[in-house]
Amino acid sequence: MDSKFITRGLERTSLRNFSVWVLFWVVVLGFGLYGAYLCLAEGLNQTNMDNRFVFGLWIFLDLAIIAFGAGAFFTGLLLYILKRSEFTAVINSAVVIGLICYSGAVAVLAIDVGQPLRAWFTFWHPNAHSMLTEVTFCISCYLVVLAVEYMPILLKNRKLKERPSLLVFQHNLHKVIPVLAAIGVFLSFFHQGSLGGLYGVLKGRPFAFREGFGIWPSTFFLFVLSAAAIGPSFPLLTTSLVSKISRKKLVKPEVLQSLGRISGWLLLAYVLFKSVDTLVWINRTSPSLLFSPYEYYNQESFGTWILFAEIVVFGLVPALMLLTRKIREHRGWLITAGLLACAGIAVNRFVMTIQTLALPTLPFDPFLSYIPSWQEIATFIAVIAYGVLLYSFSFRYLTLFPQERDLNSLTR
Amino acid sequence: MFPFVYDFRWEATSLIFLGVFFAVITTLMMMVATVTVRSVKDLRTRKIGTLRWHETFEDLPAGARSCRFAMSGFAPGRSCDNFFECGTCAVYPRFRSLEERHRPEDHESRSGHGGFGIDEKRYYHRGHTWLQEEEDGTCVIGLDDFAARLLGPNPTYQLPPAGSTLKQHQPAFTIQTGESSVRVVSPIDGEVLEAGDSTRGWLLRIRPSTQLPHARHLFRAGEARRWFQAELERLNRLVEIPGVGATLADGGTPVDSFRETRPDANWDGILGVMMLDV
Amino acid sequence: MKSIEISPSQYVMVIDADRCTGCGACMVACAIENNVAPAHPDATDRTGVTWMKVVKVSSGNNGDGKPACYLPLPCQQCAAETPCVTVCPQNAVEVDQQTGIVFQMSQRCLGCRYCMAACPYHARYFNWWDPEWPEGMEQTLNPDVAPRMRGVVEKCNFCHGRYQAARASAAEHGQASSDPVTYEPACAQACPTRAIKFGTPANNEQGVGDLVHSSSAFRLLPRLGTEPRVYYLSKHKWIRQMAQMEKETSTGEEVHG
Amino acid sequence: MSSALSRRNILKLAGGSALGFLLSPMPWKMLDDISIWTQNWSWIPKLRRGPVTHKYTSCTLCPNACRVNARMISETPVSLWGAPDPCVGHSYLCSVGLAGHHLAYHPSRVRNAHRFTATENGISSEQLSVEDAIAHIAKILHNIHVRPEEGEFALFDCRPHGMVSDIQQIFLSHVLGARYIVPDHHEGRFMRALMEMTEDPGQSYGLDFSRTRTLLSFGVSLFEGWGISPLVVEQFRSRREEFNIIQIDHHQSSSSIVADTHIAIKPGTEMALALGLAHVIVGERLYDPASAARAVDLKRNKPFSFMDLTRRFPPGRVASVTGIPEDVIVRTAREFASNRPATAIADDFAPAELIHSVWILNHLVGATGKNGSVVQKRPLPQPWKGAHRTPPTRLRNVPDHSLRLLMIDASAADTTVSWPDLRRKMRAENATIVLCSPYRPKRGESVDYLIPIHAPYETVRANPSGEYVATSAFQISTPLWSKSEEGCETWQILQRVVSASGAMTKEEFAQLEPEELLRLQCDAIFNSKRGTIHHPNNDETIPLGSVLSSGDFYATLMEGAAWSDDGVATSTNGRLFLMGKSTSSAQRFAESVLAFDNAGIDSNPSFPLLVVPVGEDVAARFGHVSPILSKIYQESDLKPRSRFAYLHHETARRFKLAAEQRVIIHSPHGATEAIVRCDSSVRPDTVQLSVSQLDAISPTRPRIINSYGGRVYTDQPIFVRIERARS
Repeated sequence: MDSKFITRGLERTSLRNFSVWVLFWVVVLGFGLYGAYLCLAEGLNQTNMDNRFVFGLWIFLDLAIIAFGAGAFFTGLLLYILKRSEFTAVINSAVVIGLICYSGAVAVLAIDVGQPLRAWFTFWHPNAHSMLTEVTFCISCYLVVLAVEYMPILLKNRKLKERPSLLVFQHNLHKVIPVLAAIGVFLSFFHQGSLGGLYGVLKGRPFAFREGFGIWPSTFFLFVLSAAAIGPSFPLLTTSLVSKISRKKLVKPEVLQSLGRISGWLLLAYVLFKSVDTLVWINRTSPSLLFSPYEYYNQESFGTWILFAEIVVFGLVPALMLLTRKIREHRGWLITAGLLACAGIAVNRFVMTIQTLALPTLPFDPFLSYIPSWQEIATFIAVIAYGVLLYSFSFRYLTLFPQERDLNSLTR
Repeated sequence: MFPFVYDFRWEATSLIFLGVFFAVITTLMMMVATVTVRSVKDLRTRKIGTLRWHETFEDLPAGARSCRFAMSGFAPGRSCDNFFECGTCAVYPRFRSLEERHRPEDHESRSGHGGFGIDEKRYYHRGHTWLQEEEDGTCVIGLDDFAARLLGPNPTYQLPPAGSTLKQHQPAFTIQTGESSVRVVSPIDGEVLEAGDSTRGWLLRIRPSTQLPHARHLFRAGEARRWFQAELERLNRLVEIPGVGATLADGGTPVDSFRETRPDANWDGILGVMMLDV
Repeated sequence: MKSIEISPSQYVMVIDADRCTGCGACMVACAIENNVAPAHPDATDRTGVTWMKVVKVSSGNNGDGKPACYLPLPCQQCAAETPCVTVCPQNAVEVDQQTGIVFQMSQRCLGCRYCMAACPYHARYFNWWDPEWPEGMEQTLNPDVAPRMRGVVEKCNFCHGRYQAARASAAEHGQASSDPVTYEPACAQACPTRAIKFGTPANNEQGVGDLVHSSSAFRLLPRLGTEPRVYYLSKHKWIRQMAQMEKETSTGEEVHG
Repeated sequence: MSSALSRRNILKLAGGSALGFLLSPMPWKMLDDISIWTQNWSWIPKLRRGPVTHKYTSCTLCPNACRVNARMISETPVSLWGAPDPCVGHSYLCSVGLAGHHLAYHPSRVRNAHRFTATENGISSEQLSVEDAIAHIAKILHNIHVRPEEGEFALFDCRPHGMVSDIQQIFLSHVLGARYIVPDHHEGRFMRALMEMTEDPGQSYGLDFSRTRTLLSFGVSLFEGWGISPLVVEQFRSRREEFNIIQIDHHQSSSSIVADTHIAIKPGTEMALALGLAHVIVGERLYDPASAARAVDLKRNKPFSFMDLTRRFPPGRVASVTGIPEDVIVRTAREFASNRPATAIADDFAPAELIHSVWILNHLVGATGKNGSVVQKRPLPQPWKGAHRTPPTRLRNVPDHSLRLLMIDASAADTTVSWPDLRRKMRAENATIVLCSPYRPKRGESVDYLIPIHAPYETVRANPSGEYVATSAFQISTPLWSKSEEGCETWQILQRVVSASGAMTKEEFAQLEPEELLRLQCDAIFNSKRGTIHHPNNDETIPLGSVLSSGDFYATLMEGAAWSDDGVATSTNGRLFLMGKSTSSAQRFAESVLAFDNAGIDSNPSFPLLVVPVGEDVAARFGHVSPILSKIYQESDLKPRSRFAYLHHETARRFKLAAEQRVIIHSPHGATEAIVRCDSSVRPDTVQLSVSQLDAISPTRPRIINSYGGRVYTDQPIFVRIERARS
C-alpha cells in the first residue's frame, strides 16, 4: 500500500503490522498528552512538585535526554569536522534521535514552566548571567539546527524527492550540512555545559555547588565531557535496539565498535575528571561552606553507594569494557557497556537534580522525598511515545541507515 | 533583546552573549537563504535532470556503485565517486591503460557468461540497457538479458515519442511489471527517432549526440561479462535465487525468470536497486 | 567571620528569636497586606504561599533550657551574590541598589522556579494554584499590591507597596529621593511581642543599627556568603550555632514549620 | 498592462505584507499585549481604587475588645490593625483579629433563613424568609406557652458577657418559663474564684500587671488567645526586662518558649506544685505577714486546715510527684515570694482545686489588692441596675430532655460547646433548635432553623472590656460597612419571636432598637461622671466631665473612642479565706487535695505515656475564622496537626519509633492512628496529641479553653501506649 513511499531496496514490515505498532504508541501518546494537557490547563498543581522540590521528574528527563541527544552533535563532529566518514552509517539516525530528544525536552520544558505563554520573555529580557538563559538560547537555536539537519533526510523520501523543488532544496541543503554541524557543535558545547552549570553555580545548594574556571563551574565541563562520552554510546544502543526490533542488520559491526571505542576513551577521561572534581568538592568546596560532605550521604535512600555507582559501576567499568577489544567485539558485551555508560549519565543527572533538591540546606530543614504524580509520568511517557513514533515513521519512510541495503537480503 | 526593549542592559556580558546569539542566528539565516537562492537558481537553469541523477547515484547502495575497474580486478573494492561519468573521471585513463597492457584472456567470450547472451557489437550500460550502432549511424536501445529475467514475463513499456531528447543516466522510459514500475535510464545523450517494442529486439531508435567510441562509461563485451557476474552476485545477496549460486560457480545457466523462482521476494525493491531507480 | 558593611541607607530586619511566640500574626498580616490568597483546599506546607513563614526548630537534646524556638523566615534579602538574581533567565528579580530590597517582578516571571532551587532559605513560593478568594472577599484586597496569578514565583519584598507609599508621601513632604524613608512592613507592625524590628541603620528606627552588631545577632547560613539583610537575635548559643551550621549542634534537629 | 494575477504576484504580495508588518509597530504592540494579557487573567481580581481613610472601632471576636484601626478604601476595609487601648495600653491584634474584616465574606456565610429536615439521605435544607422562620418558631413558642408540659423554651448564650447578655437575661425574665443557658466553661472563672475567698461578694477584680515583677503562670496561654494574654503581651512589649515570667507547663508551649523560666511539669500535677510552693513559702517565712495574717492562722494545724494540707507537700515529695527537681521548686518559691509584686495565675478551665491553690499562693505573697497584682475594680455603670434577670443555668445543670425549643446565639465567632451535650438536653420528640448565626452550621451541628444575623463589624455592638482588665471600660464596635444587608442580632430575633408568640408579659422591650440600648448604656456611664475618653484619631484622652451631653458622648464613642474608668481602686481590707468562704467549698477543696494526695497520678505500666492534648488547628475547626488563617493552620507546620503524634526524641528512641512512621495509639478506651513527629519541646514521658485525636481514646470530651489559644483540658488524665502500625 505505502510501498511507493518506502525507499527502494529497504524491506519494511507490512503496513498492517506497522499500523498496529503505530496505533499502540498513538494510544500511549494520547494518554500522555492528556496528562500534559491537565498540567497546562489546571496548572502545575497536577504534579507532585512543591516549593522545596521545585523540579522533579521532568527536569531529570530533560537533562538526561538532552545528554542522550548529544549523539547528534557528536556524530556530526566526527563525520563532518573530523572527517571520520565511516559514521555516515549512523549520522541520519543520530540526527533523528537528536531531534526527538531536543524537541521532546523543549516540549516538556514548556509544560514545566508555570506560564508557558511568557516563555518568550527570556528572549525579550535575557539575563546573560543566568545559565538558564544560555540553555534556553542554545537549545532553541540547536533545535532549529536539528530541524534543518533533519530536512535533507526527510526530503530524500522516495515520494518527496520526486518534486523538483524539494529535490534541489535538499541537494543544496546537503552541501551546507558541515556548516550546520559546526554550529551544532558550538551550540551543544555551550548548552550541554550550561545544563551542568545550572546546578553547579548554585552556591545555595552546597551539594551541587562546584568551583570552576572563570564563570563556569566544573560541572559545566563535566557535562560537556559526559555528553560527548555517551554521544557515541546512545546511537550504539538505539541502533542495536532498532536492529533487534526490525530484525535487520543496519550498520556494519565495525562502525558500532568504533563508536564504542570513542565512547570508552571519553568516558575514561570523564571518570577521571569527575573523580578529581569529587575529591576537590569533598575536601574543599563543601567544607568551605560549612557543609560536611559526609552528611549528604547520611540520608536514608542516598548513601555513598550512589556516588560509588555513578563513578565506578556506571563510569569506570563501562569505560574499561569499551576499551577492551575482546569485549567490544562481542555484540552483547558491547551493548551492555553502552547501557552501563548511559545509565551512568542518567544517574549523574539524577544526582544533580533530584538528590540536590532532596537534601536540606537550612539546618532545621527536613530531608524531602518526592514521588511524581501520574500526570508527570504520563507527560514523560508522552515524550517516549512521541519519540518512538517519530523514529518509527522516519525509519520506515526515510533512509536512516545507508548500509542497511547492502547488509540485508530483500526476501520477505 | 534589543536596545529599544525596556530594561535592556548595556553591560559587557549581555552584549557578548547577544552578539554570539545574533551571529549564530545570522549564520543560520544566511545559510537557509543561500540554500534557497541556489535552489531557485538550479530550478531555473534546468540542471534538474543531472541533479536528480546525482542524487539517485548518491542514494544507490554501495554495491551498486562499484567502479568498473573494481570488477575487472584493477581497483579492488573501489567505489565510483563520479556518478558513472567515466568520460570525466580522473582515474579512468590510468586504469584503462593498465587494463590494455594486461588485457585478460577472453576465454569465456564465445557464448554469454552464465547464460546471459552478450553481443560483441553491443555496449552495455549499468542500468541494464544496451546500445547498438546501426549502419545508418543511428543507435538502438534495448534491455539486456539480465533485465529481462528480472522483469519476468510480459512487461509493458511506456516509451517516449519520437523527437524526445534523452539524457545520459536520466530516465528514458518506464517499464511496468506486476505492481512495480521502474524507470530505465538512458545509456547516452540523444534524440528518439522511433519507438520499437520487444518483438523487434529493441525499444528505441535514437540519434546519439556523441560518437559511441567516446562513450567511455559503457561496457564492451568483455567487461560486461564480469559486470553481469558481479550483478548476479549482488542479486544473490539481495535474494537467494535457487540454483543460481551453484550454477555460477561452474558456469551453469541461470533460470529464465528470477522472479518465478522466488515469488516471495521484494521484487519491486530488487528491480529498483538493480536498475538504478531508487 | 568577615562580613560586608551594610549600607546605612539600606533596610534591615532584625528578628528576636527569643521573643517569638509562634503566634503567626506576622504570617496573616503579611498575606493580607500582600494580597496572598487563602490556601487552596489541597495546599500543604510544601505548596502554600507564605511570604513570611514561621518555623518551629527543635534543638534535639542540647537546648540548654530551651528545647525549641520559633524562627520567622521572610526572604533574607541577600546583599551579596544574591542567589536568585543571577539565575533568573529573564531579569524578573532585581535588587534595588538604594534600599537593598530584592524585588520579584511576578509579572515577568515565567515560572521556571530556578530561583527557588537557588535560594538556600526556601523563601520563594510558587503559585501552584490560581489565587482564589471567597466571593466578595476580593473587595478587601490591598489596593497597593497587585495580585499574582498561577504559575509565577513570588516572595517577601519587605512590603514594597508600603515602601512605595512611604516614598510617595516623603516626596510630598519635600524629602529628597535619595534619603531613606521610614516605614514598617506588615509583619513588623503586626508582631504582638515586637520580635520583628525594621529600619535603616542610618535612621536607626527601632535601633536596628545597634542590634545587628550585638553579640546575640546572627544570620542564617552566613558561610554561603549571601550576606542576608535579615538578622536574628538570640541569647541561646545553640540557636546561634544551629543557624550558622556550626558543627556542635548540627545533628538531631527536627522541624515543624 | 496586464491585470492577470499570477501566483508569483500573490507570493510577492504576501512576502511584502509580511515584511511590512514586521516593520510596523504592530508586532511589538502585540508582544506588549500578550505580556499584559498573560499577566492578567480575567479571574484574577481587579483592585479597588479610591482614597485611603481610617476608621476606628473595636473587635468583638473575643471579650478582650481590642481597639481596631481599619484601613478603608472607598467604604470597604482592606486591613485591620491594632489601635492604642487606653485601658490595657496595647495596640496590636492577634492573627484572628487581623483578618476580622474577612468574616463578612466567609465562605459559609448565609443570607437567608433555612429550615433543615432530616431525611433518609441526610439533612435537606430549604430556604425561607426570615419572617416565615420567625412565624414558625413563634408558633412553637406559643404552643409551649399554652402547653408547658411539652417542654421548656431556652436561649443558649455561647458567650455570656457584656450588655447583650444582660439584655437577653432581662428580656427572658419577661417570657414565661424561659431559661437562659450558658456554657459550662467560660471566661472569668479564675477571677470569680477569688470571690469565694474574699469577704465582700459584690466586688469585681482585675489584673494589674503594670508593675508586676514576677508572673507565675500555671499553664496559661500567655501570648495567644484571649483572656489574660493582652495584659501579659503588653508588659512583654513595654518592659520585657523587668517582667519575669515563670511558666509551668507540661510541654514547651508558645508561652514557655519565650518565658524567662519554663518549668516542665508532669501533666496533672500542677496543684501539687502550687501547694509545694506554698509549703516552701510558709516554711521559709517568705509570705507577706499582713496578708497572711488576714488569710489564715499559720499556727494551727488541725486536720483539713491549710497548714495540714500544705504539710503534705514538702519539696522532696512534690519533686517526685511533678518530676521537677527539688531545688527548682525551692528556687521558684523563693523567687515568687521575694520578687514582688508577684502574681500567680491559672486557666479558667483548669480544675477547681488548682485555681484554688493558685489563689492561695497569691494571698500568701499579698498579691490581692495591690497595684501590680490583683486589684479591685469598679463595675461598669449599668442602665438596668435593678431590673429583673433570668438567672443563668449552666448547660450541664439543665435537666436532660427538658427543652422543647432552643435558640442559640452564635454571634460569638467561636462556639466550643459540645453539640452532643446540647442535643441531650432536648426532648426526644418535637424538639426544635434555632441557630442564630451569620454562618451555616458546621458539620455535626444538627439544627432545625438557621436565622442569619450580622457578621462581626457589620453591625453596631456594645463592647465592654474583658474580665481581667484592671479598669472597667466601654466602647462601641461600630460597623465598618456603612450599608449592611438584612440580618440583625440574636436578641432582636428573640424579640420578634416572643412578640409574635404572645408569650411576652411586658411590652417594654418589644420595640427597642440596638441604638437605643446603646444610648441607655451611654447615659448610665455619662451620668456616673467617672472616667476618661480616649480618642484614637488624635490619641488624646479627655475626662468624661468635659463632654457636654450624653449625646455627644454617644457620638464620640460611635467615632471609635473608648471610655475607661478612673484609676484602679486597690484596697481590700476584709478577711481572706484561704480554704474558701463557705464550709462546703473548704471541704470540697480539702477533699480533692487529700484524694490527690492518696492516689497521686500514676500510670498503668501497659499504658506508659501520658497524653498532652493540644489545640492544634482548633481555630480553624471550631471557630469561624478568616480563610486566610490557612496560612498558619494549613500552609505551615507551625501549629500541631491532627494527624501527628508528637514525641520527644528520647521517647521515640525508647519505643523504637522513627519520625514519619505510622503508629497506632492505644488507650484503655480505644485506639487512633497517627504519624510520629519528633519534637524536643515535648516532655519525654508524654505524647502530644491534638483534640480531634482524643475522641477515639478518651471517655470524656476535652475542654478547649478558647478557640484561638487552643489550650485543652481533659477531665481525667489519658494514658496510652504506642505501637508501630502494621504496613
